Amino acid sequence: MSGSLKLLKLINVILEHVYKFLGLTNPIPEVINAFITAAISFAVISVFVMFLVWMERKVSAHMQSRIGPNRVGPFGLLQTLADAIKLTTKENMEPQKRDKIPYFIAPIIAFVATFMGVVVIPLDKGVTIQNLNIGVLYIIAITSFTVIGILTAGWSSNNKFSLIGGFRSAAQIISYEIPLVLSLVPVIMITGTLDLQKIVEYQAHAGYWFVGPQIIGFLVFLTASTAESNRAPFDIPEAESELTGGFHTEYSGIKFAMFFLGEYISIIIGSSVAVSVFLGGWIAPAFMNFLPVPGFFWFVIKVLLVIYLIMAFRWTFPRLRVDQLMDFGWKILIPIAILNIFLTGLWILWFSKGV
Amino acid sequence: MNCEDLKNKLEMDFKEQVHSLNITPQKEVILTARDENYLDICQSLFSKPEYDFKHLSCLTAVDYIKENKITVVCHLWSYSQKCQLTVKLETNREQPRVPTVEKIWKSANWFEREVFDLYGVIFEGHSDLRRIMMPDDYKKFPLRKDFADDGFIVKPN
Amino acid sequence: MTDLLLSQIDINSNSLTETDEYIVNLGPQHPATHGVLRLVVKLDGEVVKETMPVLGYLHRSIEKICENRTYPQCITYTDRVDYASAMSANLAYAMAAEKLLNIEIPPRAQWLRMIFVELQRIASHLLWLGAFAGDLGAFTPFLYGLRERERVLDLFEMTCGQRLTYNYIRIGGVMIDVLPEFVEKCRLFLDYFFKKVDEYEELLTYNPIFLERTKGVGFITPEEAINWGLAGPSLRGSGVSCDIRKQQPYLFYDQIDFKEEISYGGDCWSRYKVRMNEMRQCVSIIRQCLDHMGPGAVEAKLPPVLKGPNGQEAYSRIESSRGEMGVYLVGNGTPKPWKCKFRCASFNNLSVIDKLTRGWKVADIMAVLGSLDIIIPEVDR
Amino acid sequence: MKKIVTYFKDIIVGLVNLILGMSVTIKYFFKKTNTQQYPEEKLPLPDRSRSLIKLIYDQEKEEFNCVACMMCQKACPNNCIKLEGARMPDGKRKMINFKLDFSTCIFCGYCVEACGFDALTFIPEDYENSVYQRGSLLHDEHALKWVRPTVASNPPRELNQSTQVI
Amino acid sequence: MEQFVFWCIAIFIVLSAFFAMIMKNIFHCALLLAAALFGVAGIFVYLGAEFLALVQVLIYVGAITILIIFGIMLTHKMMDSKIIVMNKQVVMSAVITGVLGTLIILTIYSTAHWILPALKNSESGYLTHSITTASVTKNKKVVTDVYTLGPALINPKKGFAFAFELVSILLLSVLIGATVIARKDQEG
Amino acid sequence: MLFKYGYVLAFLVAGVFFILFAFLTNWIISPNGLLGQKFHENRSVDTYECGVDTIGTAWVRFNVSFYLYALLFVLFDVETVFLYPWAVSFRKLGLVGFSEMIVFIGILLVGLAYAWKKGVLKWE
Repeated sequence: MSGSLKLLKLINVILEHVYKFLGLTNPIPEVINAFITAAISFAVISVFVMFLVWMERKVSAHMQSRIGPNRVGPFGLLQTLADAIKLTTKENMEPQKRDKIPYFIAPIIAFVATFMGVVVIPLDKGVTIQNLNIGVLYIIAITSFTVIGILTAGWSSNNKFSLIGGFRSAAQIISYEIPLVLSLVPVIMITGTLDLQKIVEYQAHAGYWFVGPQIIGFLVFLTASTAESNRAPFDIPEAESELTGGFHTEYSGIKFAMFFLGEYISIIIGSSVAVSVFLGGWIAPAFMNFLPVPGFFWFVIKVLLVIYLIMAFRWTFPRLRVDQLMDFGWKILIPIAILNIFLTGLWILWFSKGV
Repeated sequence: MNCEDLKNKLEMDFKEQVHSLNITPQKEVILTARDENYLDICQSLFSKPEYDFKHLSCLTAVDYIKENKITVVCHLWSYSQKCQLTVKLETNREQPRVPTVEKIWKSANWFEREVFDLYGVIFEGHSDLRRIMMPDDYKKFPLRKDFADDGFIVKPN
Repeated sequence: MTDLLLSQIDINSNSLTETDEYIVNLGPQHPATHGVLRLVVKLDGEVVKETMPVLGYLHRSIEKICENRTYPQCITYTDRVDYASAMSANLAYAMAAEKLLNIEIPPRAQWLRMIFVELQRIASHLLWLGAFAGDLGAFTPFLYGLRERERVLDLFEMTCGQRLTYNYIRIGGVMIDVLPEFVEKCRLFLDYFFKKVDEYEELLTYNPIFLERTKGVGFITPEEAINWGLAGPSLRGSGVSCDIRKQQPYLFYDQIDFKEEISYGGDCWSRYKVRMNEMRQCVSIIRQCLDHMGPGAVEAKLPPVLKGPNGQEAYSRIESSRGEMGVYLVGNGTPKPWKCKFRCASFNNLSVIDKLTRGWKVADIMAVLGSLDIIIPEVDR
Repeated sequence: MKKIVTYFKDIIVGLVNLILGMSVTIKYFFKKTNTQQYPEEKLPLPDRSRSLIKLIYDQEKEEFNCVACMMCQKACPNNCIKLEGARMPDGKRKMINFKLDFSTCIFCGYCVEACGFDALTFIPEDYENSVYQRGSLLHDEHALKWVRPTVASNPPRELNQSTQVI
Repeated sequence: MEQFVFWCIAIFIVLSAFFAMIMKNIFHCALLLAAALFGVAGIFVYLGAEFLALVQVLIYVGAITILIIFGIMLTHKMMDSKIIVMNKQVVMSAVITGVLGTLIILTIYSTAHWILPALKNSESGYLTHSITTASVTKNKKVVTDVYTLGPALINPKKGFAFAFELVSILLLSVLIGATVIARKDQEG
Repeated sequence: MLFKYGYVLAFLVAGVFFILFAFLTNWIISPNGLLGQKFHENRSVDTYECGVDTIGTAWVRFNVSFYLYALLFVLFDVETVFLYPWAVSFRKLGLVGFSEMIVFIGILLVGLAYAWKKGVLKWE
């Protein structure tokens, strides 16, 4: 049993005692548990996002031979916190001609949709917030919900830049959802499960990570998930040099912060899935197996590496044009993903006995 | 082609159609066209292969307030013949009207708009003669010599 | 303006699959319009139907100001005409004034002028590279470009004490001779810089995204390009040999060996490639200048007061970083020019934008604008 | 068939070029940065830097070098020097009032070049000229007063004294 | 607890569907429709058909709603406050929906005899469990899980292989139809 | 079963509440909120369009190309929905299942190729 699981068990026991002491009966403790988990996840993710924003700044700075933030806190670590405080205390500017209710709920949709995806990510052996046996599909379905938030934001701002940005975003997200889905199919064919935890366990048993046999799938998935989270070079919805801010042109202060948070959470989810499915999740690399660190540590390290890669994309490549983006999705990624499924199928049939 | 050759050639071709044709001390050939021949001269300078003035380098105007005239000045350049020519057309200051050369050189479009904006010269036949730098509702023509500066221009003493 | 624009939109179309055209202002406060350019763009969905540039947000009437300044004083204003390559603007004006006043310049001053103008061309192209890549969404080349540009500016500052508005090239020569250590520092910079150009090319030139964004975008044929008055690298990108340094050699450009960079694509990528190669040519030109430069005076003997001869005029053109820069001076016997006209490359290069972007996407406006290397004070003056 | 081959070839060539581009940025990620931390690390100004205009004060004679010849005022293209002189009882001309408006000064250096009496100079000392009120950019002779250090340590600037500026 | 969640979802669905019907702003209607569809996904989860629920979210919320919103963007005067929500067909449609609704309710009641006892006997507290067991006892075959769905679909002997392939033909025909429309549009 | 998705529901509800809480905080402490001064400048609530007045509304009929992509997306989404149950039991189904899926995808690919060739995938 892994270390983190032990810790969780311990917390659970303590909580059970507390509930018993208070005399609460099922299902109320479970409901409380769920909400506590959500609160903790929100806090942890917020801190992690702050770290990521700092990391992005540092990574971009060093790639451009700059230093990056270094004033607030050690190595500028608290810079993002300062920004968060700034965004929270900022005046909330809303355009007069907006469509009030959709304008208000758009950041909520965009955030919550990504936030819900956190539920099924396997953090360590046997540790998931709530393991669903169709986890992969769940993440894809839930994150596809983001597009409605962005579209609503773009439409309700009554701003042409926002509108174009929102529509681009919608077209982009729906186009890249298919390669995203298709790139995961080969792995599911091999493992025969949609459960992320089981996929990781399969890799642990098999002794190899799927990034080896499924390198095409990994690249397609990485590209598509970058596009799904509206990151450069697929950041045409907020293409700064054309649309000034895209769908969040008219959002300021805390509402903008929520879009920002949502975007980063979707990066985290995308790279977490990539890590779990292709890079062995919480499995330690073979040559570092002897180290007494929990799998959670390896999981975070891998996620950070993937995020670093995504950041390197952003600070290296120009932005695609909207029609080229569509072409890339439909004419290159989808055929390749389907080809990959086909090849994997043949491969499995060739090596499996009894067929 | 050096400037003497150019001058001789121009003299042969456009003898009757020009006011004056001379070489300045700065070795530039200046051709001052008559009003009615201006467009024809420009057209033939543009299209005849021995001139081949495909490039309208600059089009501007000069306000000679004492002589009560505004001169529209075109600087032409020929990429093939490698020579420069200045074509001038004079017009009066009160009702400055000159034909447009936009049909020949498209680059004249904005040059003429600029001259219209700053000098008030009206180019007849221009496709889009609006102010280009000044606000649309501006009434004056700033580069004219009698422009009252409204106190915006700081003149050194 | 608004009424005019609205009248162009057909509101009463009722067909089912037809879409509305709408008007978007790109600029004056826009991240990608290089200053305060305003483009009024008529769009159908993402497709550009018409691009209408609105100028004048940076109009300072420098030409009028120059009419009220003495000949040498005007040079300080040419710095402001094209702040990204102020040396070239200085040179253009100084050469026009020298032509008008019939002044001979000592050879060392000529070589120095060439060195500084070519250094300025490198600096300007670096700024352009950054802005262009930034317009396409790649921000990193911008900082790389600025990093190298700083070194050029250090050389400038070492020589004339300013980093942006130099007022270095004067009528009759240059302001001051370079410091003795300048030659060595300049050579060091050139060696350092020559390798960096390869790095930029590695980063961008054959990047598939960059190719997609620039190949074929903003195409213009050579004939049209000439007719629209395009100039400089933008015209050479269409395959026209138009470099004034070759066409009408000034300074000592006829004495050194350099290649006029031409690309035949006529699109954004060709214009990009021309400029990248030009940076390499600049390095070679400066090296040759440093070799040729001998000792001597850097300023001609001038009369105490410069008076333009009455009724005479001069039009002089140079190849500035952005293309042809011409200065037209008319003298009237006083120390002040009667007329001073700057023919700037950006003005004409911008006028073609409607033609280049019509039928393309919104994003292509930025690519085309970037590839034309527009600098707003040159347009508005 | 040929089309299919080009299709895959394009993808692979593109991928290679993308990786090539990434290699540049990732290379710089591990290199030393070029940033100078401005308020702490200040860039040294070169000797010829045109950053602050000063009126030279002669400590021995206890007066400014300026004799109010008005050359700088005439040379200034932006009209930012206001100068008043008066004839002293001993027959010498002397500057009694000197105003320099830095808000319109464009640091062209004409005034320094025009000065024939070694009265104006640029000093390569400071470039932090920003203020909170526009009025505080208007300097008079007391604010511009500058005593040249001993000649050995800081020789006079070798700007050529040209006459062409007017 | 389950009852409470069920009623919440049900009220949510009915309300959002109702407002989707009567709102004057078409965009708001589309959003409310998405909400209603999302609620239906909740009902599917409640019934234990998690795969179906996620498919509901993926296709209806993620795809169909986008399609509808894109469709809205092609309509004229979407923001007009004078849009008439009711028109002359209101009586006709009321009659038709009434008849259909009655039919559905009748059908439910006629088939409910195997649900209701199971509900009463349910001890585990999970409605879904009861239904699945009930349906197992009734039909001897249960298709709720994604892991059993694949064989059921594709297995050529027991499954619906032919229907499955037919679906692809259907999708193809839709695709070609869309293509034709698009081409017509481009030509015109 | 339901219990598992209870966590999802909890995350949904909690997420909404967190955001509302953040908005509330912002509303209380921001300059134009509860505690701040009610400063309101007319121009600052105008629609942003690069500093000039907007021309017309943003709610216009938009381009049809988006619609076609959405239509294609629905089709392929349906395909993927069929793909997943097949993929999980791929080993069970074996060659027969594989060939059936090849036919299924093949037919759709034919459609994609057709659409590609006819220029649906080309943005006008």
